[in-house]
Amino acid sequence: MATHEYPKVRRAGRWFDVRQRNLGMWAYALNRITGIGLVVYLYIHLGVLSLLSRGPGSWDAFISVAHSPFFLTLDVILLAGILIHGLNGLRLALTGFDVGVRRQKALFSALMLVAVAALGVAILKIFGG
Amino acid sequence: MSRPHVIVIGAGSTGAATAHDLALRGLRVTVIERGEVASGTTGRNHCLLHSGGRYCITDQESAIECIDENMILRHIMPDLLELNDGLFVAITEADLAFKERFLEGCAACHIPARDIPVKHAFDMEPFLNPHALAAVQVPDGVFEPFRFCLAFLATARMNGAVVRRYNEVSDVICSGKSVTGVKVNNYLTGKTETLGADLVVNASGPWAGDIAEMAGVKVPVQPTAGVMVTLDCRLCNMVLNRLNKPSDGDIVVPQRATSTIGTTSWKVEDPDLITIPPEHVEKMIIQGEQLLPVVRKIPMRARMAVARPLIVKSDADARTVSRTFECFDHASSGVDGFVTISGGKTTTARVMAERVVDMVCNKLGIAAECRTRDVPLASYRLFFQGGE
Amino acid sequence: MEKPLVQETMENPFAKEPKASWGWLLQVVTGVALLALLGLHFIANHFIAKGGLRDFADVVSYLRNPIILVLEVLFLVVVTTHAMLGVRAIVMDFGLSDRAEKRLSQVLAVIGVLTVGYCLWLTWVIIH
Amino acid sequence: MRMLEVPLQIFRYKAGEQPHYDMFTVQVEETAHVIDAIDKAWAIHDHSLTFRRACHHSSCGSCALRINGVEKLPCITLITNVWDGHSPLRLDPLRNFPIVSDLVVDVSGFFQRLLAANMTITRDAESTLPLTVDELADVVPSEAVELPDNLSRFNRFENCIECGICMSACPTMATDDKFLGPAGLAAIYRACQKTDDPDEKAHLLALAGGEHGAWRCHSAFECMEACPQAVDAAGKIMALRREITANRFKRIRRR
Repeated sequence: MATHEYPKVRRAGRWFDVRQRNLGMWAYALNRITGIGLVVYLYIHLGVLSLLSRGPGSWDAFISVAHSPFFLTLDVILLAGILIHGLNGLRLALTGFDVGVRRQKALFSALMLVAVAALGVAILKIFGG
Repeated sequence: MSRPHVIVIGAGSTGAATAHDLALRGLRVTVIERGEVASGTTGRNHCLLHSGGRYCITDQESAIECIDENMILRHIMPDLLELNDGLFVAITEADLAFKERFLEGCAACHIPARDIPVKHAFDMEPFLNPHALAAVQVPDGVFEPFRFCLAFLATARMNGAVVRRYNEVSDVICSGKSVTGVKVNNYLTGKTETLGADLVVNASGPWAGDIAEMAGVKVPVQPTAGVMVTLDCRLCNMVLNRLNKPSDGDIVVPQRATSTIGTTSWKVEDPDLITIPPEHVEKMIIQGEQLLPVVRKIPMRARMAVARPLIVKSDADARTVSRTFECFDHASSGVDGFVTISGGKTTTARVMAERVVDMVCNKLGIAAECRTRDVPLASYRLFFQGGE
Repeated sequence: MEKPLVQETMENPFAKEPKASWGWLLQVVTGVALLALLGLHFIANHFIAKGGLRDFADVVSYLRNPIILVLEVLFLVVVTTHAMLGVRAIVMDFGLSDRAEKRLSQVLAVIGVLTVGYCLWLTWVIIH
Repeated sequence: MRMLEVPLQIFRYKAGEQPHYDMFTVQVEETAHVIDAIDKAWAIHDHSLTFRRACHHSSCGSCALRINGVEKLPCITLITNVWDGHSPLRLDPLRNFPIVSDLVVDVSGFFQRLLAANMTITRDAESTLPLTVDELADVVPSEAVELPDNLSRFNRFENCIECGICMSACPTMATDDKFLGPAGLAAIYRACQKTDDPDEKAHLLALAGGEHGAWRCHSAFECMEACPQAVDAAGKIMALRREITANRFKRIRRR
């Protein structure tokens, strides 16, 4: 019997489809997006660090660019990614060992509040002083 | 000679059990079902595995069938039954007066019945009406109608039967005075197909009359609807019956975390178009309160209505016509190769199948013993394996 | 005679015992370790390299601190493991064939080792 | 009784054709469930509309589908609870299952998983009542009675009705056909709890301990949210992880 099903690559869109879904699905999608983002960042970061091998000149030139508001904004996005991924990771580890499964939504909300607070402090530090 | 091919119309409990019996006796079988398995009468069921207690006064033939089949089903599908027994509870003095007759009726139908102290009943059923005067324990049970049919069909498929779901019979093909096959609309493909058969079994329940008409014969089946109400809480451990003659809303069947109250009874023209009369729903609640006073406070989870195929013998009232079944060999009306099995209950599906397959084998000149009493059924989950 | 379609002994891929997987456990362990190391990383950046790593010379002197060096190398290994396991988890969610899954693990292991190797080389170059 | 005129937007697919939606308008009573509306559309408008149903009271698990995108059992979903009163009620088949025809999906893979778990649907319980009398007292304070200690043992079916809703709600199921899935893993966990045979238990834990077993869950908890029977598949997956891990370290220590 011929059945109908979309190809897997298209179905992967359901990983990020949070329409009509609950908080846990947001956590799932966010964790995946930030995870992919952080891996990409890791390799960009390593690429930038390669400047160090070319001596002080190129590195110090980069550092002066890195203090521009544009790069600082990228830093904030990076920090947001780390906070979301890291703190949600804490939730994954806890619930994954059968701790707080029934409170996973409250746990996620609380951890994201921590993330927002930490991000707020960081933004003040980065742009304020 | 190749094995004869039998088409069974309908995959309710009767069709499923018939397909199993036919396959077990070595025939080639094709089951035609217009929807999902058990999507008709069988599905919308009380789920009561009858002990026969309900009929031990009004219809002893049915009662004996029930208790016999009850014991056989415990053996062939042990994993598909909630076996907690049932209580017949006397609430009024009139009920209490009925008790002796009930116990005698049970004895006459060899239904094991135990008159238990009412205090013991309250221990087992904390929500039971505190005014209950007596309780009799009988071997009632609870089954799952969908899985009941799947188990029969899975076993039939293992023995070579083909099950075509979403295929609706649009015509019965006759050659001379004999039925030679059926025309079906295959709704999976949108195509019309013709299937040949040496014999066609009409097991379409309340729709039996419509199918028979296609073959140019009549069957005395009266579609009779009933309403059931399912509550969102399990209120009893055992099946609770009113200790009296069967009447509307006199039974509460628990299953998983729900309780189902049933049922009413009225004649309908078209079994496909039944509307649920609100007063029947209210009646279920009022009657249910008699057994379990908390009923009204529990939210409703579902309400359903479906037509049962009752065999009309005379112009009797729907409640009092026999709940037993009948096989019709339409050769007596001049159409050969076509039999109808109707009436009965899900609990008695196996013996109904035995009787109709005996008739089929007799007509086809096959000598094969019925073995469905002893053959345990395969897992219902196997039904979905191996493709359509 | 037609063959029966359904058999009790039918091949069921889910009924076969698969190889035990340790990926998720390792992912959690490295994840928790990362949280700790990231914390230490921030503290180190703040208190050891006062005012942050402003220029090349700062970086060199920072890395010449043996405690920092160990910390950073550990951080590198753990972060790479966690990243590779993460990528693996996402690709595994596509339910690949057993062969492709094995190949995936091998490729990611090689990428991980190359990444760590490259960074160790870079560190060596900077320090000297 | 007030009647509702409900526009239904139903997913249609037949082998070899392009999937599309068909519109049907049906008249049903105000108290009707979604299954009654589908039934009407089928009975009055189009017998080629295929959908699954049997029990109409949430015991068979066959009718599961998506109503406006969310997995539900249409037999226990009141129309008034999901319909805004004017826009079409959209009905789609379950996600993550191959679509056979219209609202009918191929559940063979789902039942293959349950066959592997080999969990019987009957179980023993002290009392089969979901509420104790004390709990019911919150609902009906005046009728509280004392629950006796000497309750005999009763059996009852497992809560899981094998409807497939959890598989449809699970984002990982979307792409991983090898994943045992919420229902499969929950069944393995229950089978583990029910068996006294250490070999059987070890086998079950091994089944769930592979790449596409308990570890494939990424904690979206959608199965838990969508389940109409409060099976708590996600909770069981987590408990299963703990059990698998404990069992592994126990074995390593014994060596």
